Amino acid sequence: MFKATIFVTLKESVLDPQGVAVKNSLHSLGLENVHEVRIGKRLEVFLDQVDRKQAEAQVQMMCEKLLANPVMENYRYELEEVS
Amino acid sequence: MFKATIFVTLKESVLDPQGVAVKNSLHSLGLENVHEVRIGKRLEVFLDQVDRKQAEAQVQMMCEKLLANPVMENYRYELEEVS
Amino acid sequence: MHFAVPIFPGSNCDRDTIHAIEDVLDQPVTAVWHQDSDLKKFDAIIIPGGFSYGDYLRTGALAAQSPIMEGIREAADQGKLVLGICNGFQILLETGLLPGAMRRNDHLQFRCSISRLSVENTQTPFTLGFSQGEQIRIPIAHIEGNYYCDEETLQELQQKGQIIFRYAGENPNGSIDYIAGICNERRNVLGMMPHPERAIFDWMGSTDGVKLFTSMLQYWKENNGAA
Amino acid sequence: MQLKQKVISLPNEPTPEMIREQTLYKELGLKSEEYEQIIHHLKRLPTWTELGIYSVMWSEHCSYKNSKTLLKQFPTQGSRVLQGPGEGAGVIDIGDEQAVVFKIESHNHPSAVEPFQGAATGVGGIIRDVFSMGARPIALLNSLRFGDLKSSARVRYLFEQVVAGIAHYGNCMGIPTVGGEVVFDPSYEGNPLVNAMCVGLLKHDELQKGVAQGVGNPVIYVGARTGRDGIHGATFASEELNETSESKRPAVQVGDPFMEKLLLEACMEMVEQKDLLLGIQDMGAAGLTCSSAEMAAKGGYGMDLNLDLVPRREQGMTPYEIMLSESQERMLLVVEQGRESEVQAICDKWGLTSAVIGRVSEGDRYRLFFQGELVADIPLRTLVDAAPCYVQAQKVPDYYRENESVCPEEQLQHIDPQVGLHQVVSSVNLASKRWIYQQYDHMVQASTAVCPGSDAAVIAIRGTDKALAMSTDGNARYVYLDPVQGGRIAVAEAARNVVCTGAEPLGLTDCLNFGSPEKPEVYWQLAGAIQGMSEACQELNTPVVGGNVSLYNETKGQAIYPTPVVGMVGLITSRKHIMTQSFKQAGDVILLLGETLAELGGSELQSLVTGKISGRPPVLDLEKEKKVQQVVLHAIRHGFVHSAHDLAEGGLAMSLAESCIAGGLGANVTAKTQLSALTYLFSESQSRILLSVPENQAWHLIALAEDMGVKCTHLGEVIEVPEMRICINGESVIHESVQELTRKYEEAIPCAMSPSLTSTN
Ligand SMILES: Nc1ncnc2c1ncn2[C@@H]1O[C@H](COP(=O)(O)OP(=O)(O)O)[C@@H](O)[C@H]1O
Ligand SMILES: [Mg+2]
Repeated sequence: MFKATIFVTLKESVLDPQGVAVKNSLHSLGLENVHEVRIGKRLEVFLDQVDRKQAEAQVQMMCEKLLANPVMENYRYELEEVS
Repeated sequence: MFKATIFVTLKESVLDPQGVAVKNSLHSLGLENVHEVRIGKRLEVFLDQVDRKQAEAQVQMMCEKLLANPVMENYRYELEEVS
Repeated sequence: MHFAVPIFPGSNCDRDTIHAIEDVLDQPVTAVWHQDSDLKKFDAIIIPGGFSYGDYLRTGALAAQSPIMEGIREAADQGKLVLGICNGFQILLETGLLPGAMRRNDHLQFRCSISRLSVENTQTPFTLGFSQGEQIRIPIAHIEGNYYCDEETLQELQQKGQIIFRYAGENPNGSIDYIAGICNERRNVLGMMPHPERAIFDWMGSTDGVKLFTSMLQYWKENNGAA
Repeated sequence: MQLKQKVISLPNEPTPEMIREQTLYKELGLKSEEYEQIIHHLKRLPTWTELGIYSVMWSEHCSYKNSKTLLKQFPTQGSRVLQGPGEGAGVIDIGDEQAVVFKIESHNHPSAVEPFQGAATGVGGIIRDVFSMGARPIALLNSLRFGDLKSSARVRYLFEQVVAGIAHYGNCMGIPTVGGEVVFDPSYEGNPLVNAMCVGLLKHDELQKGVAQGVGNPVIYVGARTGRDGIHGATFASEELNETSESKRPAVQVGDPFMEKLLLEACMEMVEQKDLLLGIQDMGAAGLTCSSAEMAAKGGYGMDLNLDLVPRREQGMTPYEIMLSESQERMLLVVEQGRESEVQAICDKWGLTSAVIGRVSEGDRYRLFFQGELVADIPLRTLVDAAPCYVQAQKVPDYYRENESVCPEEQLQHIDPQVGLHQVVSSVNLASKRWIYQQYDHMVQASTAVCPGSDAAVIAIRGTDKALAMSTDGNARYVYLDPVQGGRIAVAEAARNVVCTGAEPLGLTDCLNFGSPEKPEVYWQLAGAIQGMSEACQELNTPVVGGNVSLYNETKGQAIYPTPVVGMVGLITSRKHIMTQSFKQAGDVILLLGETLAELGGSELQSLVTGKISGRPPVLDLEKEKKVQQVVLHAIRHGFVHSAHDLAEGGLAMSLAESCIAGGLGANVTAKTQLSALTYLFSESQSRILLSVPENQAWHLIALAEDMGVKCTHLGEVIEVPEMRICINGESVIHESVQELTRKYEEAIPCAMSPSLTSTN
């Protein structure tokens, strides 16, 4: 079995309104030295698969087709074998 | 300056409706060997701070007060100095 | 009976709530900006629905940091009535005034419809005008109404009669135990996902929200003389 | 601001000479003649920044260069019209010093690229148009078109995401989304349509205009910071989609409804101060360029802007990028000099960024400064009034001639009416739209008196006994088969829907979604549709007070069906007149107003059975239409009626089914006709309305209809048993349980969408 940890982040130039709101809220908590917050996703996907190559291909495909929106997001992943 | 990368995840015992829905969608994409998906957040917070200890205390505090909800979430973070 | 309706950036049922108090109870009501923490002059507080802070991060989480929450906490401690509707409920959860947390609806979609509820406990200031087990129709409108708490908390809620409204029939969001509204142990703080302010005239499709407001007034009159 | 005389080019941009030599203007969508005209206006070669400004101001989206001459046919005047086309939205008086404000706009191209954000920002844009008039938004509607839902996963993805995007924005803003329409047809496969409409309410003395006036007065920027979002969105929207659109694609605009909610509340506070704002306009398509240039042009002044003062989100932005950015949630204001701090105080309260970025100036120069240099100096009126104007060639398409000889009724006679009923009831085009509207908060603001699902939605106006009815409509199949008839039908149907709720139609806004006007067949469609719409507006006394044109809706050279969408608003004078389509009481008499003819061309049944449409569409007789509407409105206002329902796609069979389903009651119908049962039941003849009336009132109605010269047929009665029984010329042709029909009706879209795709957003 493999566990893929997938990180999906907004592209640089894309507005992250959530990050801005959280930053402002941190400021009002007294943390005025916070000067940027960007919020992304972290997904853990567990795959029944013995072959690493195939696991990799599957993760690639799910990221492209479903998990990340290529128009505005980037993704990367780590793959580790687990029992 | 420090960059904190904070991971917020749902506790094991909490059913994750988004994770379940994504798993089902992956199945209908033909990836029937996916047997679990868990979705969490990944936040990047940039802090104007010279002292590591203080940066750490601040990150700890923002996680506890705001970024994670202790009723259903866990968090952990990594802190690195950046320029 | 003087009501306060706190307004956060992004609140959007504030006007509806104010109108409901005026139309149903004809009592004074004041909109209070979230930066104000002094609520001493009010007898009851209704935290309105909406998308405070855009629902960013977690629903209710950013509003829970506002100065006005101090005043609300104080009012709750003094036994004044605090009602949180929809986003107001979510805010009460995030501040810890009520136990538990909200997740995204199990079907992941926003859901707006008139839901059927059953009134599970009429021994509260908010429901004394209803009859036990009464089935009522009140609109819901939310994407995060999937109530969660751990097993232990759930048992406590059940045992202490803190579950005030349950969805009757379809569970529209996946809430545990069909929970639509809960109160604190002292019964003066109620959080509910359905919107009683949207069910006060026949032309709205239901008038079942009226009794909730009149119950609050009746309770207050009984406890403060008919002021 | 220090005055420099000579316009400079920035080092990292093409020089004016390079632009000319390498014909770089073509990349911005400008033709050589247009480039020559710019040189003529400037009396020199334009810089890259100036060229960018001209290109967006002269794009179809902003200048209507291909449609302007046709749009002139629309009647735009009326005794109640306070503001016709030309501002953010149209304004119509509804009495008691109040007015209704509304407008529809397309966001087709952005939604094709990123459906969730495209739809969301479309909604955000139209809301700003309405509150920039000083009105508080009270309702949202939309009109959507997608490819075939059943056969394409991409279509299901687009549909799901568009609906979620609309819901996201409207719900968060707290504006109820109360109506709309959606049609699935292969012609929209690569080019979905997303049109959004917003309705607002204002007091007469709060009406605002997008105008800059008074030399020296400050120009104030309020709202979100500017990023590199959607640069050339306006030009992009004026081109057809092809493979290279992928690469040309502007950075996706992300909507922030939270920011817009703050902007709305701040603007409402400024409006309440009555004399604070001299002018206000939203930054929509073509961003800062279009809003500032239009405001100055309308005021008859010039304008100086210092781009260093524009709040920015990204570093290193050039003047070109700042001026063309389509970042969302921004407004431009002009106030009297000295009152800047009042604006600032309100913005601070709501946590909004604001900045004085320039001044109104004397004369006609539009001048932009950046880092102390003059980077653009343009005669202002040439941007707004001198945009080119094209009258294209028209050609009657071959298909139109070929359709002359087609007889759709013959094609369909083999269909059993009961089977036909099942088909239309479970067609995704006609079936229940609950899957959509339950995702929209349609009850926020606690004023929704008729929820989505009936002919038109109704919003009660607090503090009065009045209510507003509203609907969006447009059947593109009819327009395709005959643009003039189709254009008339679009307007008439929208009006009829509004009348069925007890409202008098006040006026409309329209969105014209067509293919490339450079194709003579498409231009013929556009011209015909506008002609038909104009005729109907004239006859029904519903002026056009605003609208939007979206051309170049094509993929791979294939145009969509010509799709004019009408957003109609009507006034209900008393809440007790609010009417719905559901049968209310067993024993009520069912009456049909209007005439049924053999008109199955372009019908839903034809499309379902044959997989395409052909022949001629129904003919709309405007005089008959007007009379039918008058009878119904009169009858409703006199309390004769228990339900009223417009006959549209799916004909009599579908309307009867809907009234049964909505009321949970049955109907027993017996009719005599020269037509075949199938034609009678599924014909889509226009100007027909189904009524149910208490038995003792029926004669009132029959007499009223006779007086007005409207055909009125006694069809049968509402029955307690939930069954639809139809007997035609003595033969029972339909006998079906209402539960079964309800199941088919409710499940069609959820089934097509299951399993739903899931986005993690
Ligand atoms: N199809 C149409 N019918 C009537 N008026 C239209 C139509 N299309 C555009 N207009 C009007 O032309 C005016 C100019 O358009 P405009 O520049 O569109 O505003 P916007 O920037 O909001 O699109 C608007 O007031 C609009 O109402
Ligand atoms: Mg506009």
